Amino acid sequence: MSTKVGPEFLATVASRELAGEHRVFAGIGLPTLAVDLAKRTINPDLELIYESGVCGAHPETMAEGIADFTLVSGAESVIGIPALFGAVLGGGYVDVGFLGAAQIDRYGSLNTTVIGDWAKPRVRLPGAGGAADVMANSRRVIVVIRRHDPDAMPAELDFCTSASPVRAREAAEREGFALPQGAGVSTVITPLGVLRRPDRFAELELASVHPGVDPDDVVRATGWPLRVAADLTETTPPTDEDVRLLREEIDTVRLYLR
Amino acid sequence: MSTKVGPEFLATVASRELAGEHRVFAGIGLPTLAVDLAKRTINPDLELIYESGVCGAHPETMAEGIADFTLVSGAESVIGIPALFGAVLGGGYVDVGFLGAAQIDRYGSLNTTVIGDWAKPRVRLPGAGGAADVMANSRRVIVVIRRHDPDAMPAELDFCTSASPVRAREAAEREGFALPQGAGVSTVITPLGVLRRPDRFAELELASVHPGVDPDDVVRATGWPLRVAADLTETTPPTDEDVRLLREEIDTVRLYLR
Amino acid sequence: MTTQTAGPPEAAPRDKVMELDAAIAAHVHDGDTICPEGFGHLIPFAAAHEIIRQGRRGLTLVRMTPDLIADQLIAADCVDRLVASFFASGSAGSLHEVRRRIQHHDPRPLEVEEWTHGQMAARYSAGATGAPFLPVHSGVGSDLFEVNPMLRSVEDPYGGGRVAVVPPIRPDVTILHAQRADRLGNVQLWGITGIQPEAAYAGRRTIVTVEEIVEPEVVRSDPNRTLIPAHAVTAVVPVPRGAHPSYVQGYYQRDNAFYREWEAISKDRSRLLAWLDEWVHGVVDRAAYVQRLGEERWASVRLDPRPAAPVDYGRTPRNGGAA
Amino acid sequence: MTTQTAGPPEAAPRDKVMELDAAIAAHVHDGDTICPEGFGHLIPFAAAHEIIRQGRRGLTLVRMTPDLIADQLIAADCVDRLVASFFASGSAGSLHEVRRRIQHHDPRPLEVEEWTHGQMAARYSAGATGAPFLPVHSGVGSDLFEVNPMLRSVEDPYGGGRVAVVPPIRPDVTILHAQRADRLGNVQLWGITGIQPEAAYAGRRTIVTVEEIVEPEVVRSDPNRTLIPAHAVTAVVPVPRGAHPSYVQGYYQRDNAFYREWEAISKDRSRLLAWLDEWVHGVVDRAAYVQRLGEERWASVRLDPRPAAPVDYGRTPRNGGAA
Repeated sequence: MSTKVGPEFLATVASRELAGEHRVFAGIGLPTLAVDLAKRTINPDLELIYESGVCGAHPETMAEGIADFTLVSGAESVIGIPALFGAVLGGGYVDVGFLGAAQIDRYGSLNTTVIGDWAKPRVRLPGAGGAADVMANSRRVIVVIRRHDPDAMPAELDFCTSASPVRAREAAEREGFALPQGAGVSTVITPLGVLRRPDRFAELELASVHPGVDPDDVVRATGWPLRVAADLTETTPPTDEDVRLLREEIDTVRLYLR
Repeated sequence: MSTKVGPEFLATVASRELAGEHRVFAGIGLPTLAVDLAKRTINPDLELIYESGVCGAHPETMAEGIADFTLVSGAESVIGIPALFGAVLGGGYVDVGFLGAAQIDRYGSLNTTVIGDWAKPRVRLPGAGGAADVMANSRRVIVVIRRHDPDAMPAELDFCTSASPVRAREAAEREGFALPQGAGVSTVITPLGVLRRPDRFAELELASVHPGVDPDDVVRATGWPLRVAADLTETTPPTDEDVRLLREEIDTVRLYLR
Repeated sequence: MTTQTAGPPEAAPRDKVMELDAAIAAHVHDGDTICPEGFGHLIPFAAAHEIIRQGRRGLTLVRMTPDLIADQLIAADCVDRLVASFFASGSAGSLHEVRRRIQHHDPRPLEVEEWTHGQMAARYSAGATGAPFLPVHSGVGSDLFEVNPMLRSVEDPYGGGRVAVVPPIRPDVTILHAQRADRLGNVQLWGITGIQPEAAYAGRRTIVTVEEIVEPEVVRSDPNRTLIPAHAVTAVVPVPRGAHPSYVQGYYQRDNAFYREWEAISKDRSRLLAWLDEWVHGVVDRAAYVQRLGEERWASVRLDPRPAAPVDYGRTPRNGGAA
Repeated sequence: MTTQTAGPPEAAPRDKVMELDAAIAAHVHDGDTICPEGFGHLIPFAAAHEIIRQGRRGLTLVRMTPDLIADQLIAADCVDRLVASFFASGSAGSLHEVRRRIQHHDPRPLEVEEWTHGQMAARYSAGATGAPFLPVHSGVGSDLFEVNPMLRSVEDPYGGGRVAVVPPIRPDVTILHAQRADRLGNVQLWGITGIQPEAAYAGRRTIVTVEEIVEPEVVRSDPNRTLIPAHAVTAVVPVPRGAHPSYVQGYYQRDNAFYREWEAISKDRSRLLAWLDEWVHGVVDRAAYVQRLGEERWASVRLDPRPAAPVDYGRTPRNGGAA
């Protein structure tokens, strides 16, 4: 299914999820735009944390990578990688993690490792990076995904890189593992709509559709029998000011707005 | 048995143990004098490491504590406590550790915890501090002790704070523990003589007696049947220059030279 | 099936500046486990004295090196339990109140939990990072296992044999002193930084007293110096000279004369209580303590400057740089 | 009964300054495990290029984020095995040499060992501290256990359930780049410091290239900035601009234009080999590379100053201070 909405739409919807949050673990791409927009609109006090060890970033220019110079210069703190993954993530200090994925399943497990077989994959993806650590430790995770089709949202992942609480609970029950503190994916923002989970161990369900999208088309575009929330709504589109900020102040070179 | 030699003697003998060594884990008291004297005489490149996290100290004045201002200002590096105990000690970077003790046994196990019963001791000593960590990780340990009598050098310790390789090996054989990398006490400098261990799992034996001391008196002052080395020698006393440096340049206020 | 709960920090407002009495009243409660840390440097004496003035009871006091701050808190009857890895003062020798309580149960017993420095460091690291335990090198073959049931062991799953392990410390309140912070609670410290970052993260609440509150621009000009980011801090309190008689690198030296006097003060319990009456209960706050100490005493611990060599973080030129 | 062997570092002389070709020749051998680390910052490209020029073979390359440096070392056939937690470049997108080797075994397979960032960070910490393993939070419920037999678990002896653990990394050689060091090898770095201190301690040998060798007085004026003490360093090598196309905080920006060009270069293997011929084999050393890049390119990554606020460490006054 073709993309119904542009990156400005996705970034704005993502930014609104950050209302009232304290600390966000931000990635590069649409999350870069979303956290910047949130700071300029609904949440100026939001603390931006990057896996490179930057806490409280105040970039003067848009970052092209999570370890960019512009994130460091003028930041409130830069700590080592062990402290970032140990104390900040492991210590439970991250409210919201932003993750992308090549595949996501109904409980919010993510695949960022391979399409096909791990030993000789059809597509070698970037791998876990910090995603599995973010999933295990954040109070909630937001996934922004640029495709919504049964390949990206399949019934079964080709590989589970970052386990949902449901999968973690299965391992806990089967092998006695402690359940990670992370509460898993709360929200998935796709080109067609927004999926949410009512609670930590529930399935994702369609919470809103973007303007002009038929809910039945969303169900058909999903690789598992997607539930539709009883109180399904229409996603509120970006305002003119959101779009202006994104295009004229945040991503002036259209690096992520493509 | 009364002290035969003064602190200048003990500090000088201790300093000579540092010839050719790279890194010493220094304590406060006689070790402070010994490392300073070694740097001024036989080993100017010696790196002084303190458990407070100071590596490569160059104190302008004599330290009164292991966390003194004067150890920090002008040091080559100051690192956190976890890095000091983890990376520097645990990583195997300490060549020589200097420890004191209220009691030492024939294999070089040390008691710095209690005299009497732990729960309600006759004397509550300072405890492990970093001593047990130094013992477990240093390539050798030197003990300087201001008393030599059967209470300080008993057949059985009241409490084993820092285990010798022999005791660690017993725990390894009994319970399967990994043997710590530390090679244990190599040298004990007492007011009567110098005890050494021929190898890691051997007993301490009397290697030299201080001038005027009868080896039989040393054996009688020891709580276990002390072996006397076949090549027993007499300890070389401090030179006039050693004494001058200690009194006129190092410990000018006679804090440790008492 | 159990859940790992490092536990998020308790929420705190964005501007975290408080007065000391209000911070202690709000965040330190009877029965709490408190970690007023600082390894011979930056020991938070002002905060401890405020705890004594407010009459807290039944505390568990966790400190690697108890130092005089423990003798004082224990003598003031704030503490039921001491968790530590050293039971003397490096500079002051014996801590006689601690010894009286342990050796003679005078005036009553003190519960003690005993570790090594390396073990305590690992315990704070575990507490900071939500690790259920961490391996340590020390303890094998010692009697420490016999007196401490919380020192345990696990089998190395890589075949290396059995390994000693320690559990996390998760204090109710961590209390620190530092050189400077901004109003958001980004704390910068230098000199001996000890276990402070780990203790800050481990605390469910963390109070930091500082010599100075500085503008955010100062902190943000050198982000690597912010060893304790604001998210790990609950309250930041301006308390100049708040570490006396310990010291603050670059601000004032340790009052070694006082440390030497302490042995005689603490050896005599009535003299120790009189000292608390005069210097803790008898002053309304730290400013009054500073004033009572007098200019001559402060002059004896003053420092000459020794500035750090400059470093530059760089800024993108206005007219571009990399495309 | 086994012995824990963090293993002491190999002995090094007190003055550790070497030339880059000599340092690589002396300390990097065929078949070694090498960790040329740097998390998007301070990536030691000059050292990697020297390894390529010297024709090392059969290396195990360990890096959290392989970055272009991995694509280059692998394309030059130096590497048999890649241990990593990310298989792309944050700024350059895909690493096509890495992908060709993994997806198509073209020109031959590449052995891969895969972790998460948090797991790699714990592995370096374990390697640095002689820990036989460390617990981690991630992995539970994932397929990572299935493809990585070295990701294991132990039972928490405090009753918290089973916990994932990782083994140490103990590279033969750690290779880093930093802003400045003294001749003894005390290394100061700022900006993103990543995993560098742990990698330095974990290395059996550690080579650090730096923008500048400075006088000991500079280092010793700010000892907290020395994140890598001399005892953890085997050789220190002055290599100005040694991190290009990555960046050095306060010295030059990342060459983002080059990172963007890389995708097209690496997508075509013959073009990639031609690039290595021109920019690695075709230059005698880093100075020649810097010169060939040209002033205009360097101007595109220049920075304006943004100095850190001063700090003071203090010095005992000549006429006394504390008695």
